Amino acid sequence: MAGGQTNRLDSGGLIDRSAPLNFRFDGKTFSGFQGDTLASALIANGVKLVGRSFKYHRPRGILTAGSEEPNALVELRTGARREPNTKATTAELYEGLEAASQNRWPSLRHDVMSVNQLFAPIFVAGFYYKTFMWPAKFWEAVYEPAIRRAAGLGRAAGVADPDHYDKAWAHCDVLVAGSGPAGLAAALAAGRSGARVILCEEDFSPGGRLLSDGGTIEGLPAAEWLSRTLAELATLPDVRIMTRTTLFGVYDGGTYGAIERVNDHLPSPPEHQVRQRLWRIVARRCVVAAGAIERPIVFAGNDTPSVMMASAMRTYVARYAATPAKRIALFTNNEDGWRTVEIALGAGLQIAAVIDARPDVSPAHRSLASKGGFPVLHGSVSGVDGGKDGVKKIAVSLTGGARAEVEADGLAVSGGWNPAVGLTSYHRGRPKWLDDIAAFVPDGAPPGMVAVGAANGAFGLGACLAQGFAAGSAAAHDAGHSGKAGTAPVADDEAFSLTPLWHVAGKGKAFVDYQHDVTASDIELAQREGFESVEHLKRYTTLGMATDQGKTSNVAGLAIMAAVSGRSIPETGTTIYRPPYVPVAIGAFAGHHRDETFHATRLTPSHHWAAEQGAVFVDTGLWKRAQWYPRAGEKDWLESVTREVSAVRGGVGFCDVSTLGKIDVHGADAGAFLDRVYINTFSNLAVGKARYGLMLREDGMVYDDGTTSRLAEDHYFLTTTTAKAGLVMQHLEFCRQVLFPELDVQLTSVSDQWAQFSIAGPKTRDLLKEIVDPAEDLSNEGFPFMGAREVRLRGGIKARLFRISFSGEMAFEISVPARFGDAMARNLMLAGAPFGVTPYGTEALGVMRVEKGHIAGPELSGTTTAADLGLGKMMSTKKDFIGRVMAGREALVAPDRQVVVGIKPVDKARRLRSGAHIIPKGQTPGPGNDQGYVTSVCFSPTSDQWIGLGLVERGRERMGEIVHAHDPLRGEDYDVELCNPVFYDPDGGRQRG
Amino acid sequence: MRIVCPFCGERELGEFTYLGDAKPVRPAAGASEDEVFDYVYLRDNVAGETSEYWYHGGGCRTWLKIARNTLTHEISSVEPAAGAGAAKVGA
Amino acid sequence: MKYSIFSLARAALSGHKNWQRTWRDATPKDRYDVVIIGGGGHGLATAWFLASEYGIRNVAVLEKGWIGSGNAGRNTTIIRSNYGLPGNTGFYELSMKLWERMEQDLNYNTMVSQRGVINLYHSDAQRDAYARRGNTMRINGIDAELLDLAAVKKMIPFLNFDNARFPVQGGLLQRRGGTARHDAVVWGYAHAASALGVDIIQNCEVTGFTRDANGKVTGVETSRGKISAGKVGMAVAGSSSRVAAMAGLRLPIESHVLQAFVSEAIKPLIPGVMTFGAGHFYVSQSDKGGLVFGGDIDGYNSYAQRGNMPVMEDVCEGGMALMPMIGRVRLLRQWGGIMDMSMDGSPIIDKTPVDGLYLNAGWCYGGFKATPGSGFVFAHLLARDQSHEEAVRFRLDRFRTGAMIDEKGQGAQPNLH
Amino acid sequence: MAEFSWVSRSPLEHALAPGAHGARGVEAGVSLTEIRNFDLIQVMARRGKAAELARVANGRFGVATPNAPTVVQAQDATLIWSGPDQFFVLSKGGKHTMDTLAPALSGPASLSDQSHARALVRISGARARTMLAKLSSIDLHPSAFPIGAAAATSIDHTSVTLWRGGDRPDGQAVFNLLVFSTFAGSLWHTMLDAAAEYGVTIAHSEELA
Repeated sequence: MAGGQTNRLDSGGLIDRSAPLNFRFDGKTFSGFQGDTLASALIANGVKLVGRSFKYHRPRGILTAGSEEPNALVELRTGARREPNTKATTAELYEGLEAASQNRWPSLRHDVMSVNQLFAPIFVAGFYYKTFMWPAKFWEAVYEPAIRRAAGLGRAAGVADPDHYDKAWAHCDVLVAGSGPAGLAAALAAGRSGARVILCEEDFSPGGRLLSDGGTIEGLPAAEWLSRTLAELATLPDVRIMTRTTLFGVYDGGTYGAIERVNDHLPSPPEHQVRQRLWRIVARRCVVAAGAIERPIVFAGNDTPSVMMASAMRTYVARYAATPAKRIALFTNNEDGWRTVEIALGAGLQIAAVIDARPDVSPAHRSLASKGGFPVLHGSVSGVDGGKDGVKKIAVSLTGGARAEVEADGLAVSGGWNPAVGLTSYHRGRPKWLDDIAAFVPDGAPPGMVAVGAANGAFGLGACLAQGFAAGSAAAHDAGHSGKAGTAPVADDEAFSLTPLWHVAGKGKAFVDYQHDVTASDIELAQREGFESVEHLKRYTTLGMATDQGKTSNVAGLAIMAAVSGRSIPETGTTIYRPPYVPVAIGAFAGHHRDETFHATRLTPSHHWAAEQGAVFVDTGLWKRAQWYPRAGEKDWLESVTREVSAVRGGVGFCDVSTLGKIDVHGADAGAFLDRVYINTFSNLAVGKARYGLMLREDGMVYDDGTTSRLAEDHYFLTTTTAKAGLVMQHLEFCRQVLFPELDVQLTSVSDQWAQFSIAGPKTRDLLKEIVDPAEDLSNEGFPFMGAREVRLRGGIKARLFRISFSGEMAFEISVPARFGDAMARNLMLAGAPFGVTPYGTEALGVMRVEKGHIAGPELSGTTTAADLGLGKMMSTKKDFIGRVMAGREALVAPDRQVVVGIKPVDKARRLRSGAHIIPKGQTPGPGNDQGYVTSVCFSPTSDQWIGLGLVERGRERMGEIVHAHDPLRGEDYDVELCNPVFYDPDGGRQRG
Repeated sequence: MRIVCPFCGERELGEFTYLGDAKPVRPAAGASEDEVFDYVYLRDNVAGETSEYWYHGGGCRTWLKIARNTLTHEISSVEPAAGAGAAKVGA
Repeated sequence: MKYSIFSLARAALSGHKNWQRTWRDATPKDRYDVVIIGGGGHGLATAWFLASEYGIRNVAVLEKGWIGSGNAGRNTTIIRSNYGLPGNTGFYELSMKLWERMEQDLNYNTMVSQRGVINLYHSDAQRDAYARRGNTMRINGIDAELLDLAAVKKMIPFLNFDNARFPVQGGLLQRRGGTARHDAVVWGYAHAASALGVDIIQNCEVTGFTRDANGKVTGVETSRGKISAGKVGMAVAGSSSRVAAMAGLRLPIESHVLQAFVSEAIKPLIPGVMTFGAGHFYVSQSDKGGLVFGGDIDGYNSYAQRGNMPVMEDVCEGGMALMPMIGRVRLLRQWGGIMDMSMDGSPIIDKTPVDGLYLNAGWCYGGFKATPGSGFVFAHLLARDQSHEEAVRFRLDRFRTGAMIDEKGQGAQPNLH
Repeated sequence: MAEFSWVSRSPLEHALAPGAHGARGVEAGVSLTEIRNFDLIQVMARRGKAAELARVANGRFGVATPNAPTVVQAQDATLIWSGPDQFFVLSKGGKHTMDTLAPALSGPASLSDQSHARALVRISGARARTMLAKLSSIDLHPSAFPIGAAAATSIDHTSVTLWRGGDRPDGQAVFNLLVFSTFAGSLWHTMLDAAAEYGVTIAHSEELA
């Protein structure tokens, strides 16, 4: 016996006794072995009490040996890596593992919240709906916080998860879920046929029940067949076995979700490795060999620690050489439960009694009982005497009415088996009831999926192998592989006889859903109150909503509901099955999309140059844009921005505007095409000219704007706003491909091809003359306002030059191939040095556009019409275009619409803020006089005050009117004047000069 | 969901953008407000087989017309949408 | 039976054997003054207000499955009245006021919990949009506060403030927002309406309308026989187009799937409702301890009531970006509901062109918070034959006239609302 | 007069640090090499002129143009399928630029210069496929994505062109990835994240093959 491991057998099991491991549970040190789970190690150390229940804080032990565990939940690891609600039954033991019980205070053994048990008569299902209503304000203040504190299970870490996750894709012909005999047979057949196979196994060791149940396959002991089969699968190049990987969901088109616990068996992931990986597996076919889950029988005291599922009991003994009890009683209603007796006897454990609910027990088992010297009692367990430290005595109601008592320190229970119908039902399938096994089995499955073996209700070893092999072979064939699969492995089928038994009447709480403390009487109460639908039952009692998703409780619960409501089980039906099959860490779904890598980042061609200049960057969609360029001594952003604006207005500045969407529009019908997507006309635009365009959605609202230039007869260069670049391309492709296929038009995004800079200010031409080849005529005549053409720059490279202005100044935009963008910025600084050139950011750009009354994002809100924006006259009446008809609807041309207007505070010292509402002067603000709002603001160096644009009812008719800017959020209220939105150079002389 | 693009082959849902029902046809120039209203706003919104526009923007940038069942998400055909929404001459 | 701590204590003494059904299991009568199709929150609330507010008690609510089996039982339980456009603002505040008295109205604890709803902003433009919206709320007498970064840090210190791709800059807070227990809302209305004489008829699917010679709707055909009615109201969001089609109507609505998610139960971690402004993620924590969260719709028409992985991943990415402390918390359950996505993102409560048929539809993913308000104004419409003053803009013909209520500015593209 | 220098800067110049990255002490499983300064021309058939384009291009390049998601290797250019009736011409050394191609192809086709709009990364190594499985949703198994296969697809919600070139002399597969320039740095970091556990060798090159 290993040190302290009082309940460890001296030999046997699949643990590695040469690799002892130390671990701590609730602060106490224990030891176990490599190959243990936390649960098996705790059992080996004689620990029976591991948790407290949700509502009544009842002492709980370990019920199962798998991911269906409702009781043995712990907080695993510490600090930032603390994982609440971790199932001890699936947590692999590693050196230094630390775990703590949860939902108890101050300690697991002495939990003061177990006082809740005293109130149990009141805390029945749904009690909270009937009370806590008075006084009205007390819910949030008193009752709810108390309930919230009491509820919940483990504690989340509360700090950022330090581990990494990633996501990956896999593709295969045949995906197999589960590596028990059926799954292995399926993988073998499919692999031999030449198919690409992925076999997912939740456990860290493949084999499923072969790891604990024994048996003979092809004349070999199960363990030997298993290792031979794994060896053969390893030789097949396209068969991949993924252990520690749970298939949790099935999605459309043969896409499956799986979670791989890559490094959860280590204290922390090795450097550069992830904790877990989310797999999206695309499979032509899927064979579900996910097995079945043994179900409890509901009787009083069935939640006492060391009451355990019979299959779990033998798994601990056979696989882990750990003994949950020394003197075991079995309560079964079926043949399979006896397997636990066989294995326990084989391991030298004592059997106290077998309580068999069936009328008959097989002769073989009778003789086993007499050899083992234990009684076989026909009847049911009606109560358990015991507590925190486990079972002491078991009360038995014998068939015929007599009572008996059995002394034992552990009770194995088998109520039969429920096929794992989750995966097959996730497309809202409803499983069907099979009377002979008294269980639900899959009734159809999502396309391409088939269930085999125990997951399909075939519990015999021979049937599992045969079904798995046949399904694997067929799946490979369906996927186009016809290699020789050979013949299916052969094994005998064990007898399976079962007498359904769900609930044994008795005194004391009999649990259906252990974790949520749902009892048989809660189900009866739900029925009494009309919550008879299984979905109502689930919602009213919370049956099946715990972390085990009802894997051990749902069927028993609905069977009891069926009984009390006088319906059959199939009539009562099941709730909808929902993925994931096991709970999956949220971090895994995110993968590396967190922190700074949450989304991609787009950098402009001059980004690194701007960073060298000390630019402050702002996020604009995915872009990082230079917002302003602070200089030493400037006290705030406003000072920097004001300097940049003044420098442009007084001299020259430049700004990287490469983020604009840019689209090459080619083809003989390019002009005609643009006429249909813009409200104004482009077919008559001369080559070498640019024009501002506005496009609508089909519903008549403005979609986007931008400047489009005609570079050749059949070539336009279209720009979009930064925000809509991708969407406009999509829209134009729709128009081109779907609506107007008769036109010869080709579209290409060239957004990333060109680094584009706006150069603005009265000295723009001086600067350009330095950098543009002297042969190019940049005079007002040679390159007039709205001119556009290719030019050559000094040093030989070609650029596109557009005489357009967003700032209202004499301005050009210049495009160079993107890899020259960095050089362009540096060269503009060089060329502009004599003129005091100033790089400016998006803030200064925004100031100048507001001063100029240009619309931008806040005005292009998707609810404004061209007329609202003051651009109604651009709408051609001579042609059809997208949005034309709907733009004419009565509410869109109503005279009282909110339209763009300029706004300036009457008190010139006052700051104007976006989002303030416009109320007629002298009126009390209310829904009836809320006439609009401020959309964009800036401090205008040229006006020497804050100015803005707004959308205001009948605004254009009201210029000069003093109204009220109402901003209760910021406690501000002040007079503003509605004015012409063009604050700067309204005649436009500067930009044309 | 996986969509078999007629040009690219089978691809992941994330490469595609959904637009909507491919049944409405854009009325020809000169159509009445009522006709255009119907085109822009009213939908059969079928529970079952429908024909829809999807854009393979994350791939070959083709607009596709896809027959899909809105109850099961099963796709029965995918074809280029070229011209599918165009007003027919004289319509 | 009146519910209270005293009745509970009394019942406990008798082993809870004397509780009555929460609502009567009615069999359909031949005729009702009003038949409401849809036993969700909206339908049941409508029935209760018809009975309690307008004295119309000869009312039936017909439910195809079990009451609350549609979106009432699938949503993320958030209540708020933080809308920015005329039509929505006043209506949702009416609804909020009804939430605030619901438990006393219904004698049922629906766990209305006003722990606050905060919409986070991550850019100046977003702040400005929230300022506009918050000011609208204040002008309409609704509570709203614009928080700066420091205030957000103080209120929810566990967000990722330090190395976020899109750092939080502040938030728009409505303290009166919060959550309510969705199923309890359904049961509470059923309980109270049933007590006033409303017949709640489950497992009764409407298969058609009966019409008179003038085309007026005179009743419904159902899986449990014909039922005639003075008026028929539809409250079947998610399936509005299908039911309307039986009356020959096409609607400006598409049905889309919206997924929702819940984590394993954990001890209290998150105070109120939070909405990430730089991705699709919103979250609250239920009284039971689960993080209840969601994001965007999947984006394609669907009646399948289940979604796909890209949105699930997108939502979790948003969650991890906002609060990377939830990385090791496990997602427990994923499900989907059918959303009536309207062409402007706002609901429709109006008479239809078919005489005798009334429409309550188009709730997009905002239906739960509207439950009491929707019931109230729909009852008004059914009782008075004219729109309640807070619902006059929810007209069906607004798409034809252009008077849309488009909060997101996305136009006639339902999957973008 | 100022002296202007027009230094061409790769969009990855800042992000790319030649040498080893990630896991050490193992033979690097992934090799990432950026190819710099190439010419890339998008060629799209004009309406109804796909056949004519194919004919003319065949004459120009001496090979049939790709009409399915594949790459075709011409003597001095790689033709990469990019969509129905369109392809890229990838070359080095000014052999196929806008200036030289436009006269030949602009009758049946529209041409658009994308030389600066993309970064090109070559991915190889024993773990290249494993690493790419974290990024790409398409099936890169040799049976599904043989030498010469190409795909217009997305990685991390970013459009990319991915194709398989000839194997390395050691038999390892080689994948080539064209990504939009302004996304390149971001995707580069994503690739490094995905590859780090296998060990990465990072380099850049002026050679196409």
